[in-house]
Amino acid sequence: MEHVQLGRGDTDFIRAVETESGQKVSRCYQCGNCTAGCPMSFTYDFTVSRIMRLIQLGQKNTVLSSKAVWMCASCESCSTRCPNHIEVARILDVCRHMSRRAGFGGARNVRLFADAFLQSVRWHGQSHELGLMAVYKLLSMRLFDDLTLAPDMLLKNKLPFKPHRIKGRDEVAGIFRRYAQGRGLHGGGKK
Amino acid sequence: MSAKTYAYYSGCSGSGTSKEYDLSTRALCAALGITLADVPDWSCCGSTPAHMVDHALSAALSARNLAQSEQLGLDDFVTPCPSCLKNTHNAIEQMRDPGFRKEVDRLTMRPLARKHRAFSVLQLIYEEVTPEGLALKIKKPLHGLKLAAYYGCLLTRPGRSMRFDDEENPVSMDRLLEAAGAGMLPFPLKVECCGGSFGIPRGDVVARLSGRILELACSMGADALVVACPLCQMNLDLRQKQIRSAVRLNFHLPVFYYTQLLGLALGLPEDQILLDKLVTDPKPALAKIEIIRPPDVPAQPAKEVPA
Amino acid sequence: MKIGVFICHCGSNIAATVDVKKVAETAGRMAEVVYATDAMYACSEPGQQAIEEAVKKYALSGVVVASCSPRMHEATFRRTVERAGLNRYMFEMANIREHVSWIGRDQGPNTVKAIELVRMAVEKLRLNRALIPRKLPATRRALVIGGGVAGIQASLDCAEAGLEVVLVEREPSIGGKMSKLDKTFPTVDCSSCILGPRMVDVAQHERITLYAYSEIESVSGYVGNFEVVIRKKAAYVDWDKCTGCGLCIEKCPSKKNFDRFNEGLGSAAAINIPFPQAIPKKAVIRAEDCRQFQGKKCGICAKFCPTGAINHEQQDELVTIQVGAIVAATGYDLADWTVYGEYGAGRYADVITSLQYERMLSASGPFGGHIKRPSNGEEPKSVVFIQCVASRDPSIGRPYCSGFCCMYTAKQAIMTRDHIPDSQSYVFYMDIRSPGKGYDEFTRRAQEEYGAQYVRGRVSQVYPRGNKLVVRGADTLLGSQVEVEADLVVLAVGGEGSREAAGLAEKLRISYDSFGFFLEGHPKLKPVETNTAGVFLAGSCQGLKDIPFSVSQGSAAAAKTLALLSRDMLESDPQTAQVDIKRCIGCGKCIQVCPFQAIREADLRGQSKAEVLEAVCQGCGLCNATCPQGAIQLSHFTDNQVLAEVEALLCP
Amino acid sequence: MSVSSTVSGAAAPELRIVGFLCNWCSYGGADTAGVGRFIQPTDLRIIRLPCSGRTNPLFIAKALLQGADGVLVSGCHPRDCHYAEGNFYARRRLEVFKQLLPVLGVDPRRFEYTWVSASEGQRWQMVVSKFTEQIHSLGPARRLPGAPELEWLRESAG
Repeated sequence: MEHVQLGRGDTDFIRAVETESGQKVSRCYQCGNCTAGCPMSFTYDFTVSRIMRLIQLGQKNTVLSSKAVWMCASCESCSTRCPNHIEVARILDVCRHMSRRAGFGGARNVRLFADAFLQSVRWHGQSHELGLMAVYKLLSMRLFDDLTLAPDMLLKNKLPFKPHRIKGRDEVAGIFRRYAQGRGLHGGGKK
Repeated sequence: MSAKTYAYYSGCSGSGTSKEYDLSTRALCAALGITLADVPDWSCCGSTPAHMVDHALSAALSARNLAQSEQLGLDDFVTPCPSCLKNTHNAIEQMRDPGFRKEVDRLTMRPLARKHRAFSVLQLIYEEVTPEGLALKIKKPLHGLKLAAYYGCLLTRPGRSMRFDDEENPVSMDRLLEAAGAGMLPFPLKVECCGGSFGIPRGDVVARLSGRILELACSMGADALVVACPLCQMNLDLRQKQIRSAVRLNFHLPVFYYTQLLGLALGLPEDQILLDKLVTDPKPALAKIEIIRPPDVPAQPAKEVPA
Repeated sequence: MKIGVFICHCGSNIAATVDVKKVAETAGRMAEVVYATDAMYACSEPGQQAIEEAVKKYALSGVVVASCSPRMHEATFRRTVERAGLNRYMFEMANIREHVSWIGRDQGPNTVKAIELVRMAVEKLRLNRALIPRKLPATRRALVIGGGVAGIQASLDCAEAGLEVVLVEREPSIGGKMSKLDKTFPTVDCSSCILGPRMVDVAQHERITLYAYSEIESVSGYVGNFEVVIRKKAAYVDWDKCTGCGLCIEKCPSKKNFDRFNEGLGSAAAINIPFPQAIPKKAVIRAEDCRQFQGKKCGICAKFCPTGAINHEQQDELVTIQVGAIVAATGYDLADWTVYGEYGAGRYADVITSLQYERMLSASGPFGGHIKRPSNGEEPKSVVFIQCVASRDPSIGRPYCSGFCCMYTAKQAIMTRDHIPDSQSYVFYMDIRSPGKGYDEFTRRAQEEYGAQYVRGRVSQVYPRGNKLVVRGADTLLGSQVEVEADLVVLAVGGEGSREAAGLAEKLRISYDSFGFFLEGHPKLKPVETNTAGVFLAGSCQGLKDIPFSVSQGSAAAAKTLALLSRDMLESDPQTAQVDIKRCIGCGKCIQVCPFQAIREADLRGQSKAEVLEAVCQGCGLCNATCPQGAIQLSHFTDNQVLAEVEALLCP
Repeated sequence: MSVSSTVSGAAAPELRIVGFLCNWCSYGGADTAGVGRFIQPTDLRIIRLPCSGRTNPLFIAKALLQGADGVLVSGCHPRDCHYAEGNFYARRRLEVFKQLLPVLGVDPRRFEYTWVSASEGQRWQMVVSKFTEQIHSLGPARRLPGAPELEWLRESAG
């Protein structure tokens, strides 16, 4: 990591994280409880408590380009055990939103999966698991990863080949459309 | 038992990978006298991907389902799926903020008219039927079965928001299964994450996290794991073969939905609890159920309470 | 009336955001004000001098000072005007610092507010009248509540100085938390070796009366003349006969009871003496554990007692005493650590509290000074200490640092290596707080000489694997998760006010906070006083303290008690209720509401009238607000005086 | 509501708010807030009483009828009264009084009764900020010059 120039942190970033998450990052006193319990920590480049510290110092680019904000599983261990009742998982969520908006790649497969999932919802109103997996596999070029699973699932007759399309799917698509339209104006986050 | 009706939201996996959870939940509720009314033409809550993208979008997808449930004239929204619950619950909580609510209304173009409450089917059974009430209805007790209840990370956490059971050591499933005669192990990883939605994009993550859960349950001598979450079940059961090779251990641990086991204990037929949908063969575990009743249990089935 | 007004700058504390000159100028034009000026520091010697001189020069009959809170300096300025020859109640204060300059940033509104507060003070002062305090005799005896190290120190100091002392302790023995400790930091000397002799001194002192296994039933009266009822709980043993031989304990068949002194490690007999050095060394039967009381046939203790001291019929006894001052030294209790489900506290036998560990280390403890895993009795080789359990944790409502845990944990890590040379200790900490003589050096020794591994981070989870405990945590300096297998996990649990503190505070009429700590008179200048005259504080009941600090406070509280009771006569506060006999209709409503029974019905030529017992009246004014006739008025806070303030503000 | 937002809203013209505080808890709490430099709106003027139980409803009625836009009474927390039970009487009396305010033509939201201890500086800041905000949202009170009630009160206070 580059040396950090204190006093040159991005205070707008700190404020944006606080506004969008509704949390006060200065309440973090760096006890490390979030890091201690984080099940995904082994996949991170920065531990959760360090992400919190980086936000406190306004290190926008380091945070938004980190793998950690993308690999968080939203399991709420950090929020549950934070002695200061900071909703840490929500802060990571918000950083992920910002990372996406700012065009940082993040963990590519995680992003692709999310995109594929939401596309499925947009098309059908419900997520279609088999179709979703197909789209994701094509996008991620990881065609053979879960090959061992498919026979089991098909054998158990769990995955319908055809998606169930709800009547209100246009309405759902409308939500996505208005979201895409309003994103520039509203920033999409919590006010 | 209250004669109340609850708006029921099965969630997308209920028509796919967790078909058995949905069906056994419906059968169990019917047997316990709980009336569920399906949310008409429901849509996906957006699951983890939606709140990874944007909170208002995520809330809007949930809000549409709440709006649909208003057609039933019901405020209480129940779902078996903790992930759907979390999204709906968060949507309701965050929409207390007028600015946030306005943005959600802009997306859905359907402002909500009622004050909604979202909770899990597990909470409904635990608090409305209660373990004591359930015990009276047990026909085939699960004596002899040693189980580890695994709640997953979302169902009770954080406690200040979910307001159900204990956030670190939940006991609701344990108490219900105990009432059904099963022996419950003091499983310490009840709320540890299984890897959640990372199953598809990062199988290695799930192998590691779910592996730890399976490994500990095995080493404690559990005959099976019991879960209340479709995603957990998929990771622990469907991916068990992958996990076995990843952590180089040879365990075969069936992973039941609690609704299936309670259904079994209530004497529900196989076509309502669909044990054959489980990937890891549950027969060796089920064989441990002692057919001979212990002397302290009456030979006659408990008196039926009219549903 | 000729009024002088003095507006204080308080350096820049007030002057920075209040136009002090303008306030003084405006005050000069207020009714009956003949002199108004500003002063750099009104409370300083020249400041007070100036007030005295002005009183004489302008023949002032009343003074208003606008400065800090009256809770800070009202007494100071009352003495000033008294020196200048005025009655001390011909004085009013306007609080333009705490209530104005420190909470508002804009000079404009601040100045307006200051002027209005001064006008209110002037208008009230115009209705003030001279009040004369009465002299009251004081009882030269002190009550000390709580026989921990702070209470012991306070008792001994008072008794040494010649005062009679009554010491009340709720447990069967004095000694408090310190008597449970094995060693003390940073000297590692034996706790009972230094406390024991002090306990004996208490027992032997001719001027100390000890009521052990007793509680405060009620407190009435006021400074110099408190009447206290003490409940001596039934021990079911006649302590005059009991010699403390211990034969009953040996013979008692009910042995598997919760051992309170040993924090639940090991077990206790239903009849018990908590520890060998107990003062008094007398047996107590716990009815809930005793077979006889559970309706079973027993009475074995009575059969074997060589002096016939056992008395299953004994009842609680109430004793009434008169004292002039009270020292509360009720100490602390451990906070509830079982709320930490992630540590498995209360579920896993080998996860224990620091206080349990002290009992384990103690040679007179249940394990004879051997460290053993409660689950299987084996000697632990890997011991993990978790600091800040129920301290610095706003999420469970305990945001404060308990202050002593860092130090006792270092001590326990040292003692662990001392007892088991091939053991390894791990200490999970957030920050090491070790201000104090030799304290920081001590924590360094734990690491450098005793090899304790300090890990900067918190523990997220403890769970059993095989017969070991897995401790998962973070090392934030490393920036990674860490895991260690432990045989024993010791939680450095923080403290909170004693569980009975709130009830006692209500009896003593002192304030307490949400953590159960008593509120001192002033956080800096009155650390052992309370807002109730004649009631003082010592030790951890005011806020957590280590031993040297508790002892110092015990001595400080004793000094305050001695200073108070060194006078034969005390002055009563003349701000009491007065009855206007002509207006009183004898309805008796004031008698009903008075919390102090300070009003009684008196017969005046065949008519019933209220009469105030001035010595008993505490000046709350409840009667004044209740009286339908306005016949009973609280001096210095009469209806007219308060309404004058309202009117000064709204209809200037 | 965030405290800073109300503080910055102090640009609005000041309204007249009278506070009756007990000496032992709330007045101390207001002092603690000052010592902690917890910035508050400046509208409030505090009158110190020995106990919240000393608050004669007459004081409040008179203040409101003489043009106060709000009245705040604050005492010790329940069970934590310097005079054992003064705050208990205050609460009973003032709750009844609040019910009567509409009769006097006063919006009951203009009067509040709270508890703040001497150590709760931050709580005091919150109480003052919230109450001031509430009064500002109600706006200046209707003045009642020569109201018969006022005359009656003036006489009975005599």
